[in-house]
Amino acid sequence: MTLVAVLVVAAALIGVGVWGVLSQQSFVMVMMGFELALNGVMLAAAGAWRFAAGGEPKGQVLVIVALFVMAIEAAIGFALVVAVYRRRQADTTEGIATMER
Amino acid sequence: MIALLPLLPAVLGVATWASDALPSRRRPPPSALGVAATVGMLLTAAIAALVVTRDSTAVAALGAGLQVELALDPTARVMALLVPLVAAPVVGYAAVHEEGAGLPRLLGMLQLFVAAMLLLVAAADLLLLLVGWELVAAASWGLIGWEWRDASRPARAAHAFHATRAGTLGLFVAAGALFADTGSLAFSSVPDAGAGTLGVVAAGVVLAAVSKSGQVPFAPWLTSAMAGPTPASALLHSATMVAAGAFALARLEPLLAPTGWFGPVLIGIGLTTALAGGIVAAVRADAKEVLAASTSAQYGLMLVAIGAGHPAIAMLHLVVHAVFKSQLFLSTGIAIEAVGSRSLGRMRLGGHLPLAAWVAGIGAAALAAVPPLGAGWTKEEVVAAGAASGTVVAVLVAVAGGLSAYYATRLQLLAWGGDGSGPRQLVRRPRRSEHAATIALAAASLLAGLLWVPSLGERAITALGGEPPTGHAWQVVLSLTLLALGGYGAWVVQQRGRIATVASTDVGHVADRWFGLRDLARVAVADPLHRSSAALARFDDRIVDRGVQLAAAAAEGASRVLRRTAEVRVDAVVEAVARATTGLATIGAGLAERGVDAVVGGVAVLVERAGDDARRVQTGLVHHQFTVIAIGLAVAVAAALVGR
Amino acid sequence: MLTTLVAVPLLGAIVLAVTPGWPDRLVKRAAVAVAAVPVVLVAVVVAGFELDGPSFQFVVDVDWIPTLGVGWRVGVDGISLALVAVTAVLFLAVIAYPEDTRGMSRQYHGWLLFLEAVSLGLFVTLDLVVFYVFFDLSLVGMYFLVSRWGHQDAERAALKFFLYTLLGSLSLLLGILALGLAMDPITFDMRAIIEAQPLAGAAAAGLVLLAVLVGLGIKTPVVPFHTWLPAAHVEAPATGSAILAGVLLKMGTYGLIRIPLEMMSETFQRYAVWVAVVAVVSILYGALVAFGQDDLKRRIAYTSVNHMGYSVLGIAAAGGLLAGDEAARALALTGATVEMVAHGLITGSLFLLTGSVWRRTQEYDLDAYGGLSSTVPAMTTAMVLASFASLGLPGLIGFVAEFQVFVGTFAVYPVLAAIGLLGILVTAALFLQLLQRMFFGERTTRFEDLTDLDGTERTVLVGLLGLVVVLGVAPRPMLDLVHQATTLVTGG
Amino acid sequence: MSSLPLGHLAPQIALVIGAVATLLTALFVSQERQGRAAGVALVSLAAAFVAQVVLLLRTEQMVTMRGLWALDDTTGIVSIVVLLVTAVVVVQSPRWFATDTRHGEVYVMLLLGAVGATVVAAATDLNELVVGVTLSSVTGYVLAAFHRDDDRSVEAGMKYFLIGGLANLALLVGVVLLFTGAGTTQLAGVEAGLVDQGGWLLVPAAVLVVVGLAFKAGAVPAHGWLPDVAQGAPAPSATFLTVVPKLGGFVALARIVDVLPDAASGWRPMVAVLAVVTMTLGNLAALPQTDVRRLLGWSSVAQSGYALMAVAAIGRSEQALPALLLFLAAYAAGNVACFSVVTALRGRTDLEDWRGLARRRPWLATIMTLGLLSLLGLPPLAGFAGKLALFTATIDAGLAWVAVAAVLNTVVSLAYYVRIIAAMVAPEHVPERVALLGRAAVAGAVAAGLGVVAVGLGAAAVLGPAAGAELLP
Amino acid sequence: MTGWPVDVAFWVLAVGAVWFGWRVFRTDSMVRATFALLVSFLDVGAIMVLLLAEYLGVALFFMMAVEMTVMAIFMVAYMMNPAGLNPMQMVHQPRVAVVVGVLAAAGLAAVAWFADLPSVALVAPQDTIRELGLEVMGESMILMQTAGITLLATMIGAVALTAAHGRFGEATSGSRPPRLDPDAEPVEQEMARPDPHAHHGGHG
Repeated sequence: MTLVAVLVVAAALIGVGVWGVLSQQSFVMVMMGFELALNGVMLAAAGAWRFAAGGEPKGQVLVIVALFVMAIEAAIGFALVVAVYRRRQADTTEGIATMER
Repeated sequence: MIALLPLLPAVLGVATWASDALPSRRRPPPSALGVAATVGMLLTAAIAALVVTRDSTAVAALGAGLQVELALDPTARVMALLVPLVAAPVVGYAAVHEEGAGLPRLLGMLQLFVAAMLLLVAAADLLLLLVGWELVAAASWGLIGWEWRDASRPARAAHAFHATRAGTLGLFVAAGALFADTGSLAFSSVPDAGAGTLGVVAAGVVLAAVSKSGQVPFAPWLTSAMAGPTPASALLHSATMVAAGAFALARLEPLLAPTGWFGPVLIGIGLTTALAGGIVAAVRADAKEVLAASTSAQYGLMLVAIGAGHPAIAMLHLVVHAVFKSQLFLSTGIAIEAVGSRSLGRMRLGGHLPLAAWVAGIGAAALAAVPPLGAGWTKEEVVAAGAASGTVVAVLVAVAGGLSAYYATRLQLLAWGGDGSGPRQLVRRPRRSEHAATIALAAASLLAGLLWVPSLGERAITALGGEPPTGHAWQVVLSLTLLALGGYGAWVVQQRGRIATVASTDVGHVADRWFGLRDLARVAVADPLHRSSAALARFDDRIVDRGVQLAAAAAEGASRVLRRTAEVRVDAVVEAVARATTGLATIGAGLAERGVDAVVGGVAVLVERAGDDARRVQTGLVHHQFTVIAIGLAVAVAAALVGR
Repeated sequence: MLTTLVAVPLLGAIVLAVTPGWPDRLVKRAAVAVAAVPVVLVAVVVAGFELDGPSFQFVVDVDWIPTLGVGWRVGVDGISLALVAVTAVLFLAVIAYPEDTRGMSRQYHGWLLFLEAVSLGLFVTLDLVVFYVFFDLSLVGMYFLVSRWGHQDAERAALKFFLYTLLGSLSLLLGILALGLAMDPITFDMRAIIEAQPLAGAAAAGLVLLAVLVGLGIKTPVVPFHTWLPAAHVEAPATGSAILAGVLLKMGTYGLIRIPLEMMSETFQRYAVWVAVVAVVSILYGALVAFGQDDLKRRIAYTSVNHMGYSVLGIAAAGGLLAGDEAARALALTGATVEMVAHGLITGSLFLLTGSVWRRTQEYDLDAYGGLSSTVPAMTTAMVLASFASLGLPGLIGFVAEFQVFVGTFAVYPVLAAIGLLGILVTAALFLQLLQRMFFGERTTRFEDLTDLDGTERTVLVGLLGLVVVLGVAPRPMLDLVHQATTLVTGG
Repeated sequence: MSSLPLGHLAPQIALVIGAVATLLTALFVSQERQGRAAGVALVSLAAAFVAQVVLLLRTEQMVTMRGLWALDDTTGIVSIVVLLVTAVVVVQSPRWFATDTRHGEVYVMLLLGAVGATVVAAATDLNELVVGVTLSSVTGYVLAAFHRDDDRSVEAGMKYFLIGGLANLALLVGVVLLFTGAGTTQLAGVEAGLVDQGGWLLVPAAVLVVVGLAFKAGAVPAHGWLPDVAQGAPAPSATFLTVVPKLGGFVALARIVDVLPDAASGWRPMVAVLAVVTMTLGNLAALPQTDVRRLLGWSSVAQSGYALMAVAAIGRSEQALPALLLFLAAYAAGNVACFSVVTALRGRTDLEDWRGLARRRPWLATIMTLGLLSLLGLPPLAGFAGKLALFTATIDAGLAWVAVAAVLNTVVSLAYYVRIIAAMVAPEHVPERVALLGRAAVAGAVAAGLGVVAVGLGAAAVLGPAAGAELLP
Repeated sequence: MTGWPVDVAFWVLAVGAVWFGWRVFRTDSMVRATFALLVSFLDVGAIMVLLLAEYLGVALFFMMAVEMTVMAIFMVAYMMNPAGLNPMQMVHQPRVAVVVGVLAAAGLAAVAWFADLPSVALVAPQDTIRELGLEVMGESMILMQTAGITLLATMIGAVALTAAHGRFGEATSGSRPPRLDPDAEPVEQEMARPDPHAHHGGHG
């Protein structure tokens, strides 16, 4: 278990997440993509804290921050999904393209 | 004092002209105007006399390191006296001859004409010379185009103006060169100039003078100038406009002769013009144009004299020519008015207007340079002077003299010949004052005959700062023979009754068109100018729209092609780039021939299209935004790596 | 003093802009009154100007953005003073001149006064940034003037003018910034920069010069940057054209004197010959194209290209050498400046005349006219006089300028000067032909009953053309004023 | 463990307290009186303003809050601008949201959003920065989508959120990379820790952080939300969102690139390229718009591009930071002027509806014109001073080519700015009736208009302190 | 904790995390997707424990367990096709997405591989949690405050956006822009809505 190993795994998670974000139509699935990617971010941060920063506490804080961002985005995201769905019965990105150009 | 010389006639002229603006009842009658003008001219002459005796000069700084100077050298003194004296009868004549609308304008312009000429005469530096030069031209433009209702006249006036202004450029160059070298424009500083500068100055002055004096190749404008009213022509040909050229050369000859080529060139031009003009005058059917051509010829003789190093003689010839030529014009004017046409074929008024005929005869004789008239003497002197620089010259001058005898005789015979047999209705009979004017001038011509008195002749020449040429008997004999031949020839032809129709023969035809000089001017200058300017104008307009349209079309086409192939919306990014480059290429290609504005217009269009593309990137679909961000990241990485 | 000069019309403009409900005639009177003030002030300044004094006089210096070395600095030397004078006079004339204001008299005169303030400010400022400020504002004013009171296609023409000249002014801005940054500490004080010659020998100097030249060249305009000019002129109201040609174009040539010639003399000297070539091309091209126009206004518009060419030629000649031929170069520069004044007065009156023609006939096509001189003698006289002045007849101010330019240039670029001379031949041809087509020959039945110039038009034109004659016959005072500066500039 | 100098956070604290107070007011007054919440908000803004001014003038520049918070002139100036803009928005909001049953929450969001922006601007610690970004983003999403009964509003909010999600992800990844390399999250430490790092880490880190913050700054490639928000969000929110987050974002950007080794990370050319792309894309896209609000949205993308020029010059020219601050202030003035006019005209946005407006509403038309010309950068308005400083800094930093690109872009931008002006002064057409949103809204617009002129003429007042401003640590 | 068991555990968990992460987007039921995501999280949490960040790991466990449950419920409540009764794919621009995803992963992996990252061993392995506590309550106090405010804002915002019924009745009514002309007839939003054909956001 080395830093490189951890980071590579994190990279994989992020990549998968990004793939999801770009390929999914449903808002919620897109948000899952974000979360998966942030998942990778947390892993990377933890790895860095462990192997590269000699346990610098701010590294743990960084992980918490990522977690925090994830939670916030999930919350506000769901709120928006609800608002959009209520107003427009739309749950995919294609559903909200009335303002183009 | 000397400043008054140009100022007085100028003021008078403006006043006269202004009287036109007065309400009709308070407007002075033509006679009053005429008298006033004549008196004004005589007054000017008096001032000139004073200036000459007092030998007054004036210098004024213009600022910017420029200064102007008025001064009279012997040559100029003669002109200063001559111009108003000739002008006096002419304006008087004009007042009666050209009554009717616009007379004040005519008289006013005539006096301004004189004023400009006097300024030119009194100028002692290139700047003032140039000023007078242009003003004279402008005044003549106004005079020639006086009857503006006939569209052709302003056009001819413009012809005259352009022809002489082309020469004026010479003066600009001369001034520039002189100032660059010596930092001054005064004649007096010419000797300080280096050889190169001197050459440029001389060339400039010659160009200006040749164009002004109606020499080859500019001669034709003189004929155009005939569109003006008779008095105007009379003045223009005798003492003012045309005289300016010969005068300037005569005055500057001592300064410019050192170039070496100055004399020969003048002689060459002078002789050519004298002969060519003579032939033209010999075939023309229009009375005034005959005189016009003869003017060219006569000034040709003066140039010869100057070129031969005898400006004094040239000036004398100029004086006598001024006198008889103005008189001839006035007489011819009478004839024209009498028959209501300028065509010689319609005149033959001898029997009907004997007095006018006799007076005109004197003028004609002078033109033919018949002794004992002054003109004869001056011509002989020219021959003698020419001989100094080669027998050929002398001979050719004599031939030219013969020609002048021929066309003078022809003119006289055609205009005033005839025995008045058969009743004839004259359009208009000459007034007494018109006779008075002509007679006065004729008298002056006769008076000039005194020059034959050797002592007087010599005195005149030396008074002008020249020394008399040593003539030889054979020259006199030759020229007189040729003269007689010319006169006789004219008479013979007239007897054959073909004299009026010479112009219809081929050779005559060619000569009539100034040996193609006029066509040359048109083909070589006027037409190209018009065509090029029209073409350029079109070019300048077209490049705007054409460029825009073309770029637009190209960009549009490119975009259509690309759009058809564009399935995936995100490709719009690529698409935009591709199209932008395509458009740019189009513009770039079009640039070469389509000029600058294609860029402006093209870019405008391109920008517009690019605008659409930029919007197309914004499809309103979020996942495309995601892709854009991804691409952006890639671009950023690339930029960072490249720029690192 | 100079600040007041700028402030008065500006205040006038603001007052007109913000206070509604004026009767039109009152607006006109007020505007004329306001515009008269600068003329008086200029007279005072001219009177107080010491010919043997320092280069810049009546100097005021107040900080604006000290950290960038920008400030409100004003002052005049002979060159700018001459331009200030002609600007003030021309604006008075234009504002007094009748024009169809389309029921927006207040705004119309407001914009005119605004433009006057801007133009005066541009000529009196001694700070490059402020110079640029006014340079830009002139575009705004002219844009509104053209787009709101212009002819049918005005909007497009105005936009083209705005776009094109804004490009120029921004390019100029880059050059200005480069100059200011080269100073240490950074300042845009013209006097300081002239003193320091900051870019002398710098590597980028050539590029900076290029930026500046392009900027000023577009404004002047010189070929090939002239294409905005005819469009703008044809669509603009006559008064707008008069201002555009009479004042705004001068900003280009004035800048040419101030920035390249004075602040980058060494660099400019290296490229001056090319500037001269461009100038000669402009002279000939402008004249020829003008000759080819059948549209009265376009024809006059193109002569501007030609005349500004003379001015540029003179400037190039003045900068063509760093030392030697001082007298000639000073003469050329004086000529260039006088040409600006002359062109302002002459072309100003010409355009005003076209305005009078348009208001009477709604027709710019020369072929539609003919024989007018019998119906409108006064207009004819004015037009003839203005035309001859424009083609450089001695005794009128145009000749003074052209003679000096050519004689002065001859010392530096004899060949170019000689070629350029051909321009005055074509100019003569095109103006005589114009007169002939409009006023002489058979009278066209279409304009049987034209009314001649009215009182105001006469007074204004008499004023302008009077100056043309007076300054042409007795140029001494003007020349002394200008020459004081030009000798200093050319190191004579 | 000594106590924290909370006084240094007085403005933020005032705002938070204000937010709570506003919320309570909103909860307990009737819907008709919801406007009072605005009053409360204004009071707290005023308090924060005073506190901020005092801080700016009284305290010397320092990093406080244990290295998390930069108490420097940069923070001060930006915060003041933020507060003023927020005030204008608050003044304009009541009538706009009058019919909304959750009227009061708007002000809470505005105040907290302002806090977020200042946090972003002041953060000297990557963690703090990320949290600040989140705060400002969250409030932004809500404000954008606040018209729950309006298609475009919710759509704008959702897009804003989705794009923000990806951008913040990028930011976080970048932050993690920086932490990996430097072993700390404090900028001072980062600067020290990265000195001997190679391009393999620095380039991606720099790119990701810059792109992540580009979302806040409304710059390419994360610009996509701007036009939608400008067009779809409630007009007051649009006013707020097109300006306030940017202010924070740009300062944060400046702070971060300042501590990155530019040679190894190549951030300078990268930012320069992004600047050019941003301004070009924004201008080109704005050209064909016929919807005034969307047009302004694109124009503010372009403006971000100009601002990036200053960021690219950071560290090469001491003019850069003052230029950035001045330009941001000028941009804020101009953009707020335009949007506030739109708001005062009840969100009138179709260009056709603007024809002949100058005749009916000369004053608002004048303010609009001033705003547009200021955005264009015409003297003597705010935008000119900003661009002048900007060009100066860019050329000074040896990035003349960027300045040239900016010049060309400015010329292009003229075309669409003038389109609006031309429509307003179109002489032939006069609308029969142009309703206003009410006195307060107009007052807000007038204030903004004055701001445009004031910043232009008083540029020195901004540049004065800005000249002394330096990026801490 | 070191030694080969740890490595084995790590790799197992790592592969699990990635595999389930991938499954998230491959199932045709959102609920399944949710739980796949949850598993992925739990794996990462476990890895964190291996990394001696016990607190974080545990925190992750609980948070995600809760959040994912919420999400699952949410799915059933709001989303079409709950529980993947009728299998379906809802994707667009798949090619682009794959390319970008792969590039992202590869790029970051490359960074991990090639960058010479510092390696500083854990100073105090035993009391990482204590350090975290000190940090959070001390150095990063303000950070936590800000986070708290952010949470507040999120709550208020979320409520404002979602709650169906507000203090003054139906929450969304009247939440729209003012009309250009207040006195004119109220225009129904549907009329104002641009026609759906206007956007050609074709699936890539």
